[in-house]
Amino acid sequence: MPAATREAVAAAVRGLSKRFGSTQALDSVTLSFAAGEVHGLVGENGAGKSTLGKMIGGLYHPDSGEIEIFGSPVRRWDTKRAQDAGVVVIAQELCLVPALSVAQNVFLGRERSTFGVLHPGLVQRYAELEQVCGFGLPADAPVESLSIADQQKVEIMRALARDARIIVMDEPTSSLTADEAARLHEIMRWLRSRGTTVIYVTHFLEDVLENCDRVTVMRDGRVIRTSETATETKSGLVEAMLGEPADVLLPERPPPPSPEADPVVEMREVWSGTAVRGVSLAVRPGEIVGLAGLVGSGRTEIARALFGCDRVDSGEIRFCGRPVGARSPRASISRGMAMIPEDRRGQGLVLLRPTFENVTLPHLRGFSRAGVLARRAERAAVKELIDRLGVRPAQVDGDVSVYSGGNQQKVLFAKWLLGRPEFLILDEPTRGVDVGAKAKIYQLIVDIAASGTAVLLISSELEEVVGLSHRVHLVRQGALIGEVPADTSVDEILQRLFGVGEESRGES
Amino acid sequence: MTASASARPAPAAPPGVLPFIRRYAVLIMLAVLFVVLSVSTSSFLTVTNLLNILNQNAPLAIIAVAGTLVVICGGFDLSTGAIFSVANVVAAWVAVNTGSPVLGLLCAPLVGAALGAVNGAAITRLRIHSFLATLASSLVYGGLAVLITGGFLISVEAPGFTALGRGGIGPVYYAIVILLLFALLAGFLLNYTTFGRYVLSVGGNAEAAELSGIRVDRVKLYTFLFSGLAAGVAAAIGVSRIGSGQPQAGDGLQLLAIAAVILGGTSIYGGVGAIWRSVCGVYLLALIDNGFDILNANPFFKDLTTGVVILAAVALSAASKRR
Amino acid sequence: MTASASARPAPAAPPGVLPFIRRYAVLIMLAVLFVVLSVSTSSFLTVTNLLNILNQNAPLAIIAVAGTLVVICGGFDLSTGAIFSVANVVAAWVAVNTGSPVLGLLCAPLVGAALGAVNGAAITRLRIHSFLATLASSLVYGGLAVLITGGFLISVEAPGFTALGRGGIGPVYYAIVILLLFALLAGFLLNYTTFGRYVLSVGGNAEAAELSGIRVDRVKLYTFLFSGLAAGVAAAIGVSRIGSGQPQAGDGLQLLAIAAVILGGTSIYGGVGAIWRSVCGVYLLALIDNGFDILNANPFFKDLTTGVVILAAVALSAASKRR
Amino acid sequence: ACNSDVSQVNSGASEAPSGKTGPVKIALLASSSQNGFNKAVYDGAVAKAKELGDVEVTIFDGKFDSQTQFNQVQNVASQGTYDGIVLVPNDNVGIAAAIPAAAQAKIPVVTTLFPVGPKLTELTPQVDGVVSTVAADTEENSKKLAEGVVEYCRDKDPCKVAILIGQLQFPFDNLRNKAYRSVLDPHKNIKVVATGQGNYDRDTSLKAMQNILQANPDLDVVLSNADQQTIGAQVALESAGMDLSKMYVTGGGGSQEAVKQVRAGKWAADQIDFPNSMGKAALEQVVNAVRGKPVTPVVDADTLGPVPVIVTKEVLDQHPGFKGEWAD
Ligand SMILES: Nc1ncnc2c1ncn2[C@@H]1O[C@H](COP(=O)(O)OP(=O)(O)OP(=O)(O)O)[C@@H](O)[C@H]1O
Ligand SMILES: Nc1ncnc2c1ncn2[C@@H]1O[C@H](COP(=O)(O)OP(=O)(O)OP(=O)(O)O)[C@@H](O)[C@H]1O
Ligand SMILES: O[C@@H]1[C@@H](O)[C@H](O)OC[C@H]1O
Ligand SMILES: [Mg+2]
Ligand SMILES: [Mg+2]
Repeated sequence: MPAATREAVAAAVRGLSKRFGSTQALDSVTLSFAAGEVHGLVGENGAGKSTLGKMIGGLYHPDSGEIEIFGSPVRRWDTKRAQDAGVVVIAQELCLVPALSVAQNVFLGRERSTFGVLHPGLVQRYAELEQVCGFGLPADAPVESLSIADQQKVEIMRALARDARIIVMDEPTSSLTADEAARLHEIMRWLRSRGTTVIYVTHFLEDVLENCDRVTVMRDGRVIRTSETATETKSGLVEAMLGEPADVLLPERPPPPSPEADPVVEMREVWSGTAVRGVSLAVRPGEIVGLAGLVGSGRTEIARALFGCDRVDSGEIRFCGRPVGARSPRASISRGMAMIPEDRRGQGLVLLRPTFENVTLPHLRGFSRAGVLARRAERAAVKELIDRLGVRPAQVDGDVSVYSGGNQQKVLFAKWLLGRPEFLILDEPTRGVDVGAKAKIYQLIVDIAASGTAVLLISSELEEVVGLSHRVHLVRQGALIGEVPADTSVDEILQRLFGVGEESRGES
Repeated sequence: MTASASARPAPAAPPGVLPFIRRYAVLIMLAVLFVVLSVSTSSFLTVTNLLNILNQNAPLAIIAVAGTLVVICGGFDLSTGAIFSVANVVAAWVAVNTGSPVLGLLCAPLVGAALGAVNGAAITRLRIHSFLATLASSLVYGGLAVLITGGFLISVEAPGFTALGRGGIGPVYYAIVILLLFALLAGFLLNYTTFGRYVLSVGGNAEAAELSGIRVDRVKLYTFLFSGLAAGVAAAIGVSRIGSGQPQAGDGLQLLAIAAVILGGTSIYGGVGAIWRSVCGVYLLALIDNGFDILNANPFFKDLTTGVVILAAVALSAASKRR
Repeated sequence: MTASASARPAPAAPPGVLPFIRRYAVLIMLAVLFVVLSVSTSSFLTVTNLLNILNQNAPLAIIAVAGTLVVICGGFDLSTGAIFSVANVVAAWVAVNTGSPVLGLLCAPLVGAALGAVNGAAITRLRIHSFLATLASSLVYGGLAVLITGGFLISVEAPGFTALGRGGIGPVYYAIVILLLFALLAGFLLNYTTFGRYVLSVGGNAEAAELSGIRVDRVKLYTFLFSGLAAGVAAAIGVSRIGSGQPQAGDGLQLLAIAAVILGGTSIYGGVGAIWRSVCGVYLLALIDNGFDILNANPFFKDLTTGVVILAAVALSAASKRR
Repeated sequence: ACNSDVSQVNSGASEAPSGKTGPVKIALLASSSQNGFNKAVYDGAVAKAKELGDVEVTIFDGKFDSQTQFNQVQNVASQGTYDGIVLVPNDNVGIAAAIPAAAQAKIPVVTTLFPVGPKLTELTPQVDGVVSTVAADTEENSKKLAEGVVEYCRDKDPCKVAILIGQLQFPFDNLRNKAYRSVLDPHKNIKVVATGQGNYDRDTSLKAMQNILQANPDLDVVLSNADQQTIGAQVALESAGMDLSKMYVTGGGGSQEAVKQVRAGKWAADQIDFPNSMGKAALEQVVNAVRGKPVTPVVDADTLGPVPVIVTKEVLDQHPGFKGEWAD
């Protein structure tokens, strides 16, 4: 590790191990992070990246091994001591205080006070920080009123507010759009210029290659290698992560549906609340329709209106040619719709319940007679499905609360594939998912469409939307501002999304 | 009670002694207390005494069994005591005024279920938290019970009225049989039916359940209905045992029932739990009571001991819970 | 990037009548009841009656004020009644045995704070839910109170012992002054200090608080300490008013206090709430009581009315709360 | 001190210029309005009020809570609506602190069932403002009840006694328990094998008795201070196959059910209260105080009814018409 010895070591771990039940999350990890470097940490879902980050940040206690911060070994390590020593973690799962304002969250635990009495001027302090970040979030909005993406920005600002010398960023860009991610990368460079160490956990390998000085690849709780990014390539990293060479290209789209095929689902001039404004769109069997928009543009709200979660104020939704009557998630499901929501843990999974219960939840009527469950049939069906999707661990009664993000996502896919929906809404289906799993999910989406299911795909990764969809609607401020064909360049889409010029209404 | 429920308790069960202790804390405490009492006095380990303990606490256990479903579903039923009161005075009133003990006793579960449904409807329609809703409804129901009796007690002379509470099948009281059936039913509902699965998922994540097409409100309503029904059944046993209905008969039962549920290890946050746990919780508390009476111990120490035992059980179940 | 700045104004009080009603439900109910009582009887709106109402419920209000911090912090203190009992018998005992009424009365808050700290330590060290922990500790404390007195009450003859409870500044009882100070203190703590910020954040999202380097356990412990202190202060007022310490003096206070807190509108889930809400909650319940007494209404209807008023207040605050 | 109190009371009464002449309103502060015993006190008071004419009685619910009752005294004192108070105290000591407010407002207070003030056995009004006590000597009566037990046990050795007491943390129950023991303990043959708390509740007592029987299947005596408790105990005893007529079972309160059981020879004795008569007597005294008429400072509650305070089957046989003054 020449780099680490050459420069001052900010943080080092030696022989770090951590076991959760039967999972060896970390297996004798030895690694060091140089002062003032941006250090990428990559690996499959479940490789142990977050566990490592949390240990450095004092959230988890190691079973064995030691942690050294600026040369001194730590004992009795917790978040408070870690932060006092200048170590801050932006956790992978959003973790903010909902009722407190943006500024209050940002400076939580770092309030200025005299004898415990708060000083005024929080807003002023916030404005200074905002100068650096340029996220443009209002200081006094309660955090619970922000979108997930905006909350992620709050998380980032919170870390910056601590004047940390070591920041662990665990997938900070997972719900940011490309330009926002770029903004964050700028911030990272600025941090590096001030001598701050950034440990950057992400599944976006290009981002690693572009922004990190060094990168460490992890697999199964072990360090595979640490190297200068200049010497790495994307495929080299992928191979190290997966233990085998792999194809990271987008799969072939299924053939487009015939233009005269009747749409499965149609929205006509739908208005809902303040977020959905006169949306009209249609999806045909076997078709993948993408929604591209900036964060907060209303894509999720369009999906929710469609699925019956939110009230529709005016306009019409048609399913299989007929206007739908009662609207509720339940009614939608019984019509053959399904939705994988953007907030996996909050809206998708029942974390306390095992895998198979999560998968069969919407379909229990099919696994019961007179309300009595046919548990064997239920388990068999789930087993088949999780094997097919490659859920790890492949246990029907696995504890989904500790699954890695990618595997949680697969469980959600399994949940809806079990019902063979005619129409599937995917809201950010690959958020936080590793390259290997991502490829599998892409393949899944394509297969689902190929089997005749209509798919509405929402993703902040524009490459994904344009690479998988047959057509893409551009969304701005709750309205569709145009439609672009498959494989339109990301740059062009961005231009149109930001474009100030008048656009012709997207027709469909 | 054994077969009644094998729902997964708390997430995953890694091997080892500590996890075992943590998982079966309430059972371990129960066993320890059982052994201690058995060696302390010869009066404890007798068929009559054990049957008595089971019998005496059967009404409470029935309420706790149903309350388990409410808690697992993320709710709280503070009105079971008041429902017990209403049901027991209605049963007595009907028995006296129709002369039919059977009709009277049958009214109790019906009244219970109806009041439980009212709870459920209020909670889901008005979208208010069940803690406060049932606190309020318990005042309303308690008031009703008093109004029905005019504050007096209604003695039932009708022959046969006491059969349910005092009789049994051989040496086994009906109350025990009913509890057993009730626990089996609830365990079955929880583990082997779609309803149980819905209860678990609504308690675990109501939003995810709703997005999975589950009628969250209806599931919640049914748990409160079931809880009311249980309070009514318990009231039928209670009123028959005593032979008279009185408006304050159920006072305090609700807190004991909830305490037993949580003491058993069912999560106060919903989503996980088991019926057998609550039954163990009830009988853990019952053993302390019984022990004090048969050991002729100074009753001044009873509350203190109960508190210490609860703390021990809970501390055990939380043993070395550390990340 | 400009687009991203759009914050959702959701819970931040959009204009309109409904949100206003929803937000100030408890205040509105209080005002309505106040007006109704004022026009119903001339005995209500007198300085003495109003001062009496304030004075009589000041101990409960003090407990509810501190309990608000506990609830906001995501906890539940079911032991305040028992702490009240211990503190009031200790105060009486010390006053009798040292002959110093001042020393006796000073002991009450100290004992209260100490028992509250024990609660906090048990909850954070053993990692058990405060609901069960304080239920258990309330049994233990209640037992202690009985043991201290041997079941008898301790009459204090020392002159001056009753000054705190019965005296005042001009026509304003000390109890009211203390409540006012206490509420101001708690409100100040909650809104203007780091401690208050931490309480809000621990209750809102304990994990986020922990991630922010806040010592979650310590914050929780302090809220329970504060709650115990409040129960002790309330006990000092209570014991001084009555002139004797008795082991069951605090029975039931804890539930009233929690009911008032939640009735006021502080979230049972923690993270949001306000001190004034709980004070309103206490006095809403107090007005119902007082109304029944001075209107010469049939007390049989009191519980029923209280239940209905609570339901109305809660339903109001949930009015048209739509997803 | 007692004497001076009495004189104060008397002078207070005579000071009132000539007493009130118009309609009189009396507040009856029940220890709980939802309790048969208290209802009987109230009914008695109402009946007496009718008899006197121009008197109205209002019942207050003390919820078995001392603080509540304390507040009620204060409220009544400050409102000026009521002319007098009849009290069934929950907490005979604490409530004393509220009485001065009534005295100040010139509202006379009559206490029933228990005296008010620090001394549990002192019936002469101890507190300024209390004009009359309508009660019996609890300690004396408890001893009398226990003496029946001694009598019954005379030829039995050992004679096993279970005491069923309300709640030991209530001062009067503690007093009763101590009184029982003071009578029983000197007798070597009498063994108090269990002390259960019945909490004035049938179900609680039923449980307690079942448990006690477990350890002591050969019980000879159940000494209970309350009828509600004895009724519960009886269920346990009978379902254990015990013959109550061979045992010595007592109750306390003089409820209709108790009288029936004693007549039937199931219970050996009951300590009788006359709540209805107490209500009448208390109302009479309080109205006298309001009207400026002479007041009797101590009305011995034991003398209010047709039967002596401790009744047995023989005693009741001499009073065939007596039914008991309250139903639980
Ligand atoms: N609290 C926990 N309890 C039990 N198992 C856990 C816990 N946290 C993590 N694990 C397990 O430890 C392993 C490593 O998890 P970790 O979260 O560190 O992975 P990761 O590399 O961050 O994955 P991802 O890319 O999906 O975020 C996984 O198998 C996970 O299931
Ligand atoms: N609960 C709400 N109350 C008020 N406005 C809301 C609410 N939810 C969303 N909005 C508004 O709707 C708009 C769209 O938000 P939405 O989260 O759907 O965007 P999105 O395109 O899906 O972005 P994201 O990547 O955050 O999911 C936002 O401008 C937001 O202000
Ligand atoms: O009912 C009770 C009676 O039995 C007891 O003797 O005294 C108090 C009453 O409330
Ligand atoms: Mg991770
Ligand atoms: Mg979205």
